[in-house]
Amino acid sequence: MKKKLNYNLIIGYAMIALVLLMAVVGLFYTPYPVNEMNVLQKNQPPSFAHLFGTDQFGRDIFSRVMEGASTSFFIALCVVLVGAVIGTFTGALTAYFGGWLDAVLMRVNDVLAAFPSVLLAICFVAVIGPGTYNLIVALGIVFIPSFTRVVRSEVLVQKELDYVRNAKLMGAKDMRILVFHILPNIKPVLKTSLLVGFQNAVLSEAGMSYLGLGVTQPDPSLGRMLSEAQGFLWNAPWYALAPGLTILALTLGLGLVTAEKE
Amino acid sequence: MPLLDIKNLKISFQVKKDTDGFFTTIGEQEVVHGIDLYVEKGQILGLVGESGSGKSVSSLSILKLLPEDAKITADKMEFDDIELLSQTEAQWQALRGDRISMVFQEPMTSLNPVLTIEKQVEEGLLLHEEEKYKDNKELRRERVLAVLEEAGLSDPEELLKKYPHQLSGGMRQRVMIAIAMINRPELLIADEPTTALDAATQEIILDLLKYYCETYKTSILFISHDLSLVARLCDRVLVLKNGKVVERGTKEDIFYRPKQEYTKKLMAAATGKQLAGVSVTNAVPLLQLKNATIEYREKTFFGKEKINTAVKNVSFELYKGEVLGLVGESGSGKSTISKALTGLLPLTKGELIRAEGTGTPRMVFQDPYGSLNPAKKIGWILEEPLKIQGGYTKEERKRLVMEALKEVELEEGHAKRYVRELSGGQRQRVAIAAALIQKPEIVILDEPVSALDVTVQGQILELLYRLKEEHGISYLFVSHDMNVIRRVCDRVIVLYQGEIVEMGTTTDVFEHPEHPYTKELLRNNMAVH
Amino acid sequence: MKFILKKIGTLIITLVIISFLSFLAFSLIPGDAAVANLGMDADEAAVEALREELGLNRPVIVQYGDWLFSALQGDFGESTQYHLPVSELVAKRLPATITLAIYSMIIITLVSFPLGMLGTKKPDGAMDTAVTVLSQIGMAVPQFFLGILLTFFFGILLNWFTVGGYVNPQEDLGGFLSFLLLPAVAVAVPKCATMTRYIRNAVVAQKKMDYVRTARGKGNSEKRLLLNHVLINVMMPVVTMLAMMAADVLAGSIVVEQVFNIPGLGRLLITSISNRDYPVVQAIVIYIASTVVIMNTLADIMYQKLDPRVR
Amino acid sequence: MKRKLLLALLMFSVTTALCACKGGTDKGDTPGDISSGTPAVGGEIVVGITQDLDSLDPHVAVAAGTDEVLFNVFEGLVKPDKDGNFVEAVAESYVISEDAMTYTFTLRENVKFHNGKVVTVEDVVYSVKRCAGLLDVQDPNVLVDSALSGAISEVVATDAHTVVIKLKAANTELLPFLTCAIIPCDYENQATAPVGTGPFKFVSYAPLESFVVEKNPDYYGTPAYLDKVTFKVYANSDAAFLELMAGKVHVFPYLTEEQAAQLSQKYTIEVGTMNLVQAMFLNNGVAPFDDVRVRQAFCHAVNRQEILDMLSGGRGTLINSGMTPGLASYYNDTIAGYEYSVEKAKQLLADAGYANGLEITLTVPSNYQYHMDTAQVIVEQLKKVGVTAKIVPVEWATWLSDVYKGRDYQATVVGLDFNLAPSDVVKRYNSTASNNFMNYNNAEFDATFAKALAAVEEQEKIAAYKDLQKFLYEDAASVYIQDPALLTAVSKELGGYTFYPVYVQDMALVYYKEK
Repeated sequence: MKKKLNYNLIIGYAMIALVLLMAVVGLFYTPYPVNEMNVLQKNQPPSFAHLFGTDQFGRDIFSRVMEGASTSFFIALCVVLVGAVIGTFTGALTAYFGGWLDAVLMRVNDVLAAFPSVLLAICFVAVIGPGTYNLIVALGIVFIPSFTRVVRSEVLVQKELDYVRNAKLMGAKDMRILVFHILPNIKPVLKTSLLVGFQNAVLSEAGMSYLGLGVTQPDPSLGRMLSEAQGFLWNAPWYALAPGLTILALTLGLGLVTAEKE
Repeated sequence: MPLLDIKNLKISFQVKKDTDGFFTTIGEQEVVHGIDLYVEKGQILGLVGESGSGKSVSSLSILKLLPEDAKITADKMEFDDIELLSQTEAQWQALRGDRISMVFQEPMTSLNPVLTIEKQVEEGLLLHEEEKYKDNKELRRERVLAVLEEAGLSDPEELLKKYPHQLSGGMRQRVMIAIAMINRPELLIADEPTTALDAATQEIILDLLKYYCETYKTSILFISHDLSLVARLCDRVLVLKNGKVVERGTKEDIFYRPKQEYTKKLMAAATGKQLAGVSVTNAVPLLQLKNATIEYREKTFFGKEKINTAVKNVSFELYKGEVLGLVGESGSGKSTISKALTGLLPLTKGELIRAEGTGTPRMVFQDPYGSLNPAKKIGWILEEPLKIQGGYTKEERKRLVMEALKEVELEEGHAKRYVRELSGGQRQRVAIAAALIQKPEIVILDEPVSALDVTVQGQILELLYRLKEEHGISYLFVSHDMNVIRRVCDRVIVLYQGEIVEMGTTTDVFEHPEHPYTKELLRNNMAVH
Repeated sequence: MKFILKKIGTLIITLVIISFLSFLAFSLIPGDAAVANLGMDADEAAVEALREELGLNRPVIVQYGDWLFSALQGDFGESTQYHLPVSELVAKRLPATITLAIYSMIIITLVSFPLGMLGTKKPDGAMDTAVTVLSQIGMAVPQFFLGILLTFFFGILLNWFTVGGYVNPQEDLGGFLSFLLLPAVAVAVPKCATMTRYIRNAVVAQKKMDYVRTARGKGNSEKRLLLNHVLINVMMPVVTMLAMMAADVLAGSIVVEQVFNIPGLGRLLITSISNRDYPVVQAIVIYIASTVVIMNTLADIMYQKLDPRVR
Repeated sequence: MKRKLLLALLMFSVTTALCACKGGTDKGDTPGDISSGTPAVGGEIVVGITQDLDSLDPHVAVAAGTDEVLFNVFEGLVKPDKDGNFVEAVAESYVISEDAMTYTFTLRENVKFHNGKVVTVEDVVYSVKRCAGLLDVQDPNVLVDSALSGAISEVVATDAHTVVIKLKAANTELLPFLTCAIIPCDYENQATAPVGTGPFKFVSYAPLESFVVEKNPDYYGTPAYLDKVTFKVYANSDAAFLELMAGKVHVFPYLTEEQAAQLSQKYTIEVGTMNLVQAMFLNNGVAPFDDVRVRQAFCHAVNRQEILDMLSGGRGTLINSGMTPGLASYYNDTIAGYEYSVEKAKQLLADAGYANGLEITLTVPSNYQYHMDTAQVIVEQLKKVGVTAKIVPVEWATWLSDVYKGRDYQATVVGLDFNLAPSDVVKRYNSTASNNFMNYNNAEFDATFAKALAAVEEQEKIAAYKDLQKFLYEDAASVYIQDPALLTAVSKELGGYTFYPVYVQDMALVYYKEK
C-alpha cells in the first residue's frame, strides 16, 4: 500500500485558508488603518513597511487587500446563502409537488439560468443601483436559478427512488419525506453546488465592483481596487497584482477543492 | 493442441482509497489468483461463477481489454502458438476482431449509439482487410448483409441505416454477434451475452452461438452466472469462485457428479429446495382485487391525452399465510399491480378490498440500495416507520429496532452503519426488517432476490420463508424467475401484457401449463431438469 | 419540423416576457431621464414638458405596447443622452462586440479540443495533471484581471501592442483584428478552460463506455478509437455547449471591453446605465437576452439534429 | 453659455473638468502661450476628451464637455477671449444703454454659416429667443437659460444689421450669456449635422467614439491653422493615458498628477485651473451645521494644502471664499482664509457642544472621482478632530434630486462652475434662490447682492462683490477648498495651446510648429 498526497486538495485548502486568514484577521487588525492616507508615502513599491506597497493616497495596499478580502468573503457568502436557501426551497418544492407552478417556475428559471450571472446582475443593478447590499440582493437573485435547477433535478431523481416509495408506504407525510428523507440525500450535490456557487459569487462580485456596479467607494473591494490600479499599471504594477492575485488565490483554491470533491 | 491455452493466470488491479481526504492510498488487489484454462478448436467452454469470481476479468484479459492499471501475468497464455502476453499493441490490434472476437452482456451500451449499424458492422472489414474493402463499397455491403442475415436478422437492408436505439434488445445482440463474426474468428468470447435479454430471446441467441460453432468450427468461451444456460450450451465447464477454479470437468461431470461443496450449492440454488407447501383452503381473503384496470395518462404539449393501459381487468385474492407468485416479463404489469396494491397508484377501474384489520401492505424492492435511504444509518431507517406511526417511547423504538435486526440475522452493530457499508444480502435483510418492523399482515416482495447472487438468493428466500412461518404473514411474490417462484409460492398468477393468462396452484401451473406463454416461460427456465 | 416550430413558439413567448419584465423594471426606477437630461438648474415646467414629450407620463403597459410595436419595426426609440436612434447606436457598437465574441469562440474551439484530449491517453498521468491544473487556473482567473495582466505584459513590458489603441474596422481592418486578439484571449481563457475540462472529462467518461471496449475488440488503434468513436460521441454535447457559451462570451466581453477600452456594446451598456439612458439600456438588455435565448434554442435544435437518439 | 454644475467625466474618470486660467498657471503672464515655434498651416490632430457629447445642438447640450468641443463650431454674438473679456463675434459691435435696459448689436457683414448661408438678423433673433425660451413653438429639449429668460423682455431686429434686446430690469451682466450660439433659423438637422459660424465646421460624429471637425475656409476672422481636428472620446483618463503613451493623441486635458509625471518625456504639460469652486458644501439648515461654530471648526479642520498635495501634486489654487481668482477684479484676494488648526477646530466644536466628537454623513456623487477622492482625504482629516464622517456615494441623478433639489443632506463635496458673470457665482447664496442648496441665510448678504446687481458703476459693483465674498467667509457658509488644477498634455510638435477662463478647447489657435 502506497500513500499519495492529494496535492490539489492541499494546495486548494491552503489557498482558501490563506485568503480566509487575511480576511478574518482583517476584521480585527490591519497593519495600518485601512483608509489612512499619507502624502509622503504615495505609490511606494512593496517593502517591509508596506508588504504590497501603497496606493495613490499612500494607503497601505496590504491592509486594504485584507479588508477587501473580508468584503469579498462576506458578499460571496451572503450571495450563495441567499441563492442556496431560496433555490433549494423552490427547487425542492416544485420538483416534489410538480403541477403548473412547477412548469411556470421552471420556464422562468431556465430563461434566467441561461444568462451569465454578471450580465443578469448588471441588469438588476441598473434597476436598483450599486452598493454592497444591493449587490448582494442582485447577485443573490441571480444565483437562485442554478441552485433551483440542481436541487430540482436531484429531487426529481430521488423522489422516484424506492426508498421514497417505502417512506410513503410507512405513512410518512410529504413534508417529512422531503425534509427527512430526500434532503439528506441531495446534500452531497448541494455541497458541490455551494462550492461552485461560492467561486462564481467571488468572481461576480469582483467583476461587478470592477465595473463600478458593485461595492461603492470608499469601502475597499478587491474588484474596485483593480479598476483603480489599472491606471497605475505603468508606474505601480504591484498595485494591480495584490488584489488580483488575492482573488485568484481564492477562486483557484475553491476550484481545486471543488474538482477534487466532485 | 488447444486453440487457447492459459496457465496460471493472475490479474491484479490498482485500488485507490480516499482515506482521509488529503491522502490517496494506492494498493494492489489481486482478483484472479492463478487460473488454468484451455479451449479446443470447435469446442465451447463454459466459465461459471458468481459476481466477483473473476470470470469476466479473465476473459477480457485474453484480448487485453482490461483498464490500463490492470496487471496481467501468466506462465503461459498462448493462442494458436502465439504467446499473447508478449504481443505488441499493434499485434494485439491485428488479432482483435479478426481471429478473436467478443460479445458483451449489454448490447445497448456496447454499440456506439451515434453510428449506423452499417458503419459499425463494416468497420471490422475495413480494419482487417483494408486493401480489399476500402474502395469497394458494393463488396463491403454484400458482406455486411450476409453476416447480418446469418445472425438471423430478417431484413438486413432495412437495418443498415438504423441506429442501435431503434432496435430491440434481441436485434442489438444479433448485430453484436454479426460484428464479432464478420471476420470469421477462430475464438469467440461471449461474456454473459444473454443476461440482459428476456427468456425467449435468450434461447435464440444460444442457438445462434451453437450454429456458429458447428458451421465454422468457431471455439467459444461462454461466460455466465447461469448454470442452466451453461448446461445447455457448453462441452466443458469451469466453475470459478473468488478468482480461483473450484471445479472443472465435462458438462455431465459438473451437473450430475459435482465434487465440490460450492458447485453443489450453486446447483442447489439453481434448482431450488421447495419452501412452499401450505395449502390454503376456505380462508377469508386478506386482499381482493376486483376487475382492476390501470391506465397511465400522459399529457402532451398541445394538450392531447395519451392513454396507456398497463393493467386490464385483473382480479385475484390474497389469503392469509399464503405466498402468491406474480410472474411475467418486464412490461407485463407486475410492478403496476404491486404499486396499486400499496395505494401508490390509483385504480382506473375496479376495486381493491382489504379485509378488516389489515393494514397497508409493506414492500421489499428489488434493489435494496435504492429502497433504503443511502444518507441515513440503518438504525434511523428502521426507527423511522415507528416514529411516523407514533406511540412509542425512544427506548421502545430502540428495542424494537434491535429485535428486528436480530430477526433478520443481523447484529446490533449494523444499526450504526450506512447502507453502502453492507453487502447486497445484508442490505436486503435490512429492507426486510424495515418492512416487517410494523408487523404488517401483507408484504409485497418485488423481485426481492433478482439482484443477488444465487447462493445469497437461497439464504434470503429461506429467511423470508421462516419469517412467514413465524409471523403468519402473506406474501405477494413478484418475479420473472420461474425457479424462484416454484420454490416459494403456493399459488401463481401469470401475467402477459397486463392480463392474467393463467392462475392456479404452483404444482398445477408448473406441471400442467395451459397457456402457450406459460409453456414458453417454463421451457426457457427449466432446461436443466 | 414540429419540434422546431414548437421551439420557435417558446422562443417568441420567452422574448416577449423578457422584454416586458425588463421594461417594467426600468419604468420602476426613481429619477427619470427628463431630470437627468436637463441638468441641475432646469425648472420644473421644462422637466414636465420633456417628460410629456418622452411619454414618461403614460401607464407602463401603454408605453410597453408602443415600444413593442415600434421595436418590431426595428425602432427602439431615441437615446435620451445622444438624441440618436437607439438602433443606430447599437448597430455602431455591434461590430466590435460581435468580432470579439466570434474571435473568442474560435479560440475556444481551436484550443479546447486538442488541449482537452491531450491528457486523456493516460488519465491522472503527468500530462493530464498539467492540463487539469492549467484549466483550473483558467477557470479561476477573473477576466478583467487577465486583461490587466495581458495589458501589462504585452502592452507595457513587451510593447507588442498599443494598449487602448482600438482601431475602427472601417479605417484599418487589419489593425482592428490584431487589436482585438488580446481582448479575445481574455474573454476566451476562462471559457476555454471550462471547455477543456468538459471535453477532458467527457472523453475519459466515454472511454469507459462499453462501446469503446467493443471498438477496441474489433482491433481499432487508440487513435482511430478516439477519432472515429469517442470524438463523435463527445462532439454532440460539446457543440450544444459551445452554442450556449455564446452567452457567456457576450457577458465576458462586457467586462473586457472596459479593460481594453473597446467601444462595444458592453461599454455602451455600462455608460448608458450611469447616464440613465434607459432606451439604450433596454435595447441592449433585450438584444443580449434575445441572443442568449436564440442561441439556446439553436443549441436545442442542433442537438436534436445531431443526436440520432433524440431525432 | 449655459449654467450647469460641472457634469464632467464619465463615472471612472479621475478628475473633473472646467478650465480657467488667469493667474492660475505656473507660467505667469502668458499662461496659454506655449508657442516659441513658428506656426505652420495645415495638419491634423487628435484631442482626447473624457465626456461624450450629449447633443450636437448647442442649445440642447447640457454637459460642460459638450460646450468645450462645440466652441470650435459655434459662436454667439460675442465670445470670450483667453483673458475673460467678451469680444465681438457674429456681432461687429454692441452698445449697452446707459440705464442698462437695452443691448443693441450690429451684425458683422457677410458672416456665413457652414452651409453657405449668410447670417441674417432673423437667425440672430431666432437663436437668442430659442435660448431664452421666447419662441412661440419651443422645443422642450432646449435648455432654456434662466438668466436670459428672466432678463429679456423682447428681441427685435430693427434693420437688416441690427438686433435690439430689451430687458425687464437693469442688468449690466448679460453679455456673458449672449455667447449663446447663433444658428440658422430654418435649419432642422442641428442635432445630427450641426451648422454654426465658428472657425471649424462639423464633419462627423460617432457617439462614444469621436467628433470630427475641419477648417472653415470661409471664416470671417483669423482662420484656423489646422485642417482637421478629431475629438476622441475616452471612457476615462486611464484609457486616454494609455494612448497618450502610445503617441496617438496630441492634446489631452484631464491628466492626473501621476500620469502627467510619466508623460513629461513626450508631452509638454500645461497647467491651468478648472475655473471651478470646489468645496465641502454644508447644509446650513440642519444640525450640526446650523451652528456657525461647527462650520468654522470644519474650516479649520480641513487641511486644504494636504488635499492639493495628495490629489494634484500640490497644484491648484486655494480659495477662501465662494469665488475663484478667474473672475479677476471681482475676486477678493484680501481674505486670509481659515488656517489649518486641529486645536482651533476642536475648541470650536467643544464650544458648540461637540466635545465628545461628532458623526456626519458626506453625500458625494460617485461618478466624480476627483470629488470622491477629496471626500476620502477629508474624512481622514476630520478623524483628527474627533469627527467621524461617513461617505455615502450616490449616483448623479440621486445627488441632483436629493441633495441639490431636495436639500436632504448634511455635507457634500462637489465643484460648482459658473459663467464669467460674477453674479452667477454668488447668487445661489441668496436666501431665496431656488438653487441655494446650502440653505445659506444672511439678510445682509441678500441686501448687498441686490445692490451689486443693480450697480451700474463698476467700482461700486466690485466693492459689493468683495463684500459678498467676505460674508461667505465669515459665516463659513461652506468649507471652500480650491480651484483645481487642470493638467493638459500637449504634443511637443504643437504650439498655440491656450487656456481660457471658461471650459473650452480652442483649436483655432493650435498649430504645428515649423520644423
